Amino acid sequence: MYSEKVMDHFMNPRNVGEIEKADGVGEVGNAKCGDIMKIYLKVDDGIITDVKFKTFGCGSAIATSSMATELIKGKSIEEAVKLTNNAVVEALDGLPKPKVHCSVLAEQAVKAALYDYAQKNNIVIPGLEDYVPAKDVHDHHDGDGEE
Amino acid sequence: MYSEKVMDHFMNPRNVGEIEKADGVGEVGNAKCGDIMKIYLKVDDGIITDVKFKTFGCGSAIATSSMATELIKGKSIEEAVKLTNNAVVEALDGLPKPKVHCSVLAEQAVKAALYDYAQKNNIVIPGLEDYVPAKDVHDHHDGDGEE
Amino acid sequence: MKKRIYLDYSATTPMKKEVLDEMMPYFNEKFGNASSIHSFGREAKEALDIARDRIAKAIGAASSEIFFTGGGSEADNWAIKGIAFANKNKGSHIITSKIEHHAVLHVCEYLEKNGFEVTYLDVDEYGMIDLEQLKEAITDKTILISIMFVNNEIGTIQPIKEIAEIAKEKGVYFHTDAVQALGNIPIDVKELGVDLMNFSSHKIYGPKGVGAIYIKKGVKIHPLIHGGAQERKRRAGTENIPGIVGFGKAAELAIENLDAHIAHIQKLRDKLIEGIKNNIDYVRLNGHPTKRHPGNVNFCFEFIEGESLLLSLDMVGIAGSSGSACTSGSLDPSHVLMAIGLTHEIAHGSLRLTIGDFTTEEDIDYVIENLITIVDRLRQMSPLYEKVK
Amino acid sequence: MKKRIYLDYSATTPMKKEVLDEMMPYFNEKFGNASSIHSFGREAKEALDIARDRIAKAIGAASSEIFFTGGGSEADNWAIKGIAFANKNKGSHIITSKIEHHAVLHVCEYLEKNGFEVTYLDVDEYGMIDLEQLKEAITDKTILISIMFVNNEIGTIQPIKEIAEIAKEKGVYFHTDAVQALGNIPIDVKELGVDLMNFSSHKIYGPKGVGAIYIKKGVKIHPLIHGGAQERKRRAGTENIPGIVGFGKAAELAIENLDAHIAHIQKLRDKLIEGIKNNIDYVRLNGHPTKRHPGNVNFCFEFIEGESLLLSLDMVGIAGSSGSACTSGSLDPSHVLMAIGLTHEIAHGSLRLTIGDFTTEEDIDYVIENLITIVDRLRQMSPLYEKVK
Ligand SMILES: Cc1ncc(COP(=O)(O)O)c(C=O)c1O
Ligand SMILES: Cc1ncc(COP(=O)(O)O)c(C=O)c1O
Repeated sequence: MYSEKVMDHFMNPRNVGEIEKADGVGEVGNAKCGDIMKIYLKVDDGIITDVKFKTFGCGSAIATSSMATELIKGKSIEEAVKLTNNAVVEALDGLPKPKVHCSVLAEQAVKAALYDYAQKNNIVIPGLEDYVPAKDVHDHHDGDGEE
Repeated sequence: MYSEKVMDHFMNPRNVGEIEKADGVGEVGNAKCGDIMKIYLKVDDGIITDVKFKTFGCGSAIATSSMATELIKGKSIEEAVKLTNNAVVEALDGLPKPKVHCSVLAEQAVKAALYDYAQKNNIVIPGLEDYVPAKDVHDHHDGDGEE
Repeated sequence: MKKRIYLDYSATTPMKKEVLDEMMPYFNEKFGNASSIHSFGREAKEALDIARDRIAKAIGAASSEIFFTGGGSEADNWAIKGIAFANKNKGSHIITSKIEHHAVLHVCEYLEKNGFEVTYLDVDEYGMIDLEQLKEAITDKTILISIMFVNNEIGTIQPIKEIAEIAKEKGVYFHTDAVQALGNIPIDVKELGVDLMNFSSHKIYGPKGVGAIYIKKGVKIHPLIHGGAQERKRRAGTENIPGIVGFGKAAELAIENLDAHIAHIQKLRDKLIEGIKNNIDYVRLNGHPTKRHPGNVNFCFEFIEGESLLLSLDMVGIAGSSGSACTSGSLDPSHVLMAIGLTHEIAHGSLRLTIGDFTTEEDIDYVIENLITIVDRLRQMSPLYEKVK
Repeated sequence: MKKRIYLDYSATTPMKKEVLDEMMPYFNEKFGNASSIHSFGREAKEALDIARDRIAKAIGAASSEIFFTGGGSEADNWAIKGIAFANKNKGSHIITSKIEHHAVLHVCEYLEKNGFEVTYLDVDEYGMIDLEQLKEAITDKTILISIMFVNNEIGTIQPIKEIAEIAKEKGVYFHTDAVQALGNIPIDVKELGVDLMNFSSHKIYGPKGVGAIYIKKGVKIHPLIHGGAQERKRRAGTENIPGIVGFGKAAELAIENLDAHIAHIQKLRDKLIEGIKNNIDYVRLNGHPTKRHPGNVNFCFEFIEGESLLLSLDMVGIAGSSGSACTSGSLDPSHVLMAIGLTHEIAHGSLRLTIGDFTTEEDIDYVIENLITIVDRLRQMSPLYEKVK
């Protein structure tokens, strides 16, 4: 069902936890749908020096959170904002079709955290000019999964 | 499916054949329905001294013909006319339900042969007073057989 | 070899050795078609008759009231569509419950699109229907009541005899899906007074792809599968003789061992329930505390999601199931958990562990131990948990 | 041991050893439910996928177009009812032939009682339908044509590709029952252009109780068995994994061995046909002389009845079948023999001997020898025979 990479990031997730006094925090999803992702950023000189996450959700929700944090850690804000859900999926060697929404959630969580950082610091991040914080992501579960 | 007795009378039928210049001949059934029985009688002094049959039909048609001829051989006409299909079924240790009609056919064939004998000799056999020769017997195949 | 503990007996069971042994000759020695009159066919027919007798005996029915199917779902479909179509001149109303198996619910939904009206009875927090609500739901157009015997997710056992009495009084047919009941509680169709009852072989250590239905003599029903004259012209198709033979044997074993089986799994069930309750907080036992499948354990673990729980258990060799949306492949968590009044949040964190004949005390210890660690690990990762700490 | 010669391969086949070997692990080791996400479930799912690919490959379909069922009859019922109910807004007319299997005919009769109109095409003396009659029968209300590929009694092969072309031109769905075709003639669904085609495992040395249907992508069809999300929500019920695995293997073997299989059985078939024709008078070969199942031999023996012929053969260890009324359990002889224009008298004396992979030359010699004696014995007893002598 899941690739080895997904299982590795699920069983040994990187960057789990919280950052006290984080520079940016983003939370997306909701408990009703069964997945919430919360990402904490530490930013120094435009560089993401630390990132942590907490996730309530299925295996791929946890794995995509872990991978997303890995992909932006040490990157500049400009690079981080370009993270796409496809990049997360690829880095995980793919996700089952009904689980692709988890990667969308991870992308949204990163953006939400960056947006929070921008708000707090009164700056505009290129690529987030038109960003509207959305807590729910609802394109998931196409319901045609074989089982 | 069939009892051993039935199989024995099917594989080794008694009294198969014809009697030339028989004293009575009866034929019942029709080819369309898949069974025809023809019985030949030799009668001496009111006693059935010889009996033969020819049958076109299924295993139980052949077995019931054989058994019916055995049951009337050596009997008086009065006894023979009392042969019932149940007696044939019993003597064969039973028949599957959809095959019971074969025993009815055998009883009819005996009666038809006795009737023919009576007609030829211008006598009335007790029990056959109201007999009307019928070539077809159509109560068969209840069609609810399990298979 | 890695430890593997199977606790998903309500999903399916391994076949017992005795069952496989009984089936073996029918694959390529006594392989005839039971409709054939030659010796190969007669061997098959004899085996079929024996299996039918065994099923009949297991539930107190006459052999002529037992019909084999290709599984539990087919039998559910047959019961409901067969009664609906055969009796539509009498009425077009069907009553069922909100916690039926999908093989009942989706048939009812299909019938709704085709001119029938269906009432879905509520259940209480334990998953029990309300007999008063049932009585009130019956109209003079009602032709069928279909209420499952034992729920497959939460294990709740319905008052089948009482439902049968109500149905009988009102002259309505009563079908019960007994797929999870057979082999786990005693069944006597005559004493219960039901009209139709169906079973599935692979839930009782028999082969997959075989089921059966009890249709009381005189019940008016259409076939679902038309064709050859098999099963007394009610269910066409060359009989799956090895499968049927295995099912017959499994049913025989199930009845012979019923008391020991129940005692064994109930003890382990209670041990597991206590172990979870005593060691993990923020949990909730789903289903009825006593009127319950003897091997069913179903808990919600707050703040975590069922699939991640299942995956984590799988990594330590434990096989369970969940009613979370992520495992059901639908938008919502299990309809059963919704029907007993759980919120989506809570229902997503459900775990079903079902115990069977091959489960041991040590298995249960191992599960409790691992569950404690896993639940803690997942909660530590959960943004919901931090809020209650 | 008593000699036993099985010549009823069209009724059912023994399972091949390779098939059973492939199935064995799935009974009680890899016994999981393919819907479960744990390792037991994933093992089952993998096996399911492989089997589906094998069936798809055997007939040139995509795997996503293959759906497993509980047998050939279920698949026939599904195809016809499923298309009928899903397309009734388009029309209510179905075309089939008079020589279909009962799993098609009895469904059509059922639909006739439920608002559909059915045309039953005639066949000629060889059992072939008339393409002109078919064309004329199509109206703007026609939604489905169902014509079998290979007839199970007389072996006649229909012009499937030509029928598919006609159906396509008129925008009508075309279903063909290929239960007797698979493994006996090459099949490529794309080249043939059919919309639905169904199969049965136990006719190709696979296990009983499993079948499959090819449903071309885009075909509008309702499920027959509603419930769980198995088979992409089109056929509910826990998958019969061992059965499906066996069917997949059997299909793979059938395709690998197709040429050798056909050569083998066709040679023996022709030997048997010649042996009967040359040694017994008053006989008639039923079915088409060349467009014929490679293993099918079907004769009428005048003046004798089929059941007594079968029983006599059985006593010397030969297993065959007959279309006589006495063996079909109905009032009339086989509808197929009637449709090719035989009289009742003649049809009662039919014998079908079907040849398979395990049949040998010696078997055929033995059969011819015994048949000569048996036919003679029964004719000597027959009051019909004396008239022609
Ligand atoms: C042509 C044909 N169609 C359908 C079937 C039914 O298949 P099954 O017996 O697997 O239900 C058969 C065999 O019985 C058949 O020969
Ligand atoms: C209560 C209940 N009904 C019906 C079914 C369906 O049975 P099967 O999988 O044999 O089709 C199941 C199991 O899946 C079940 O638990």
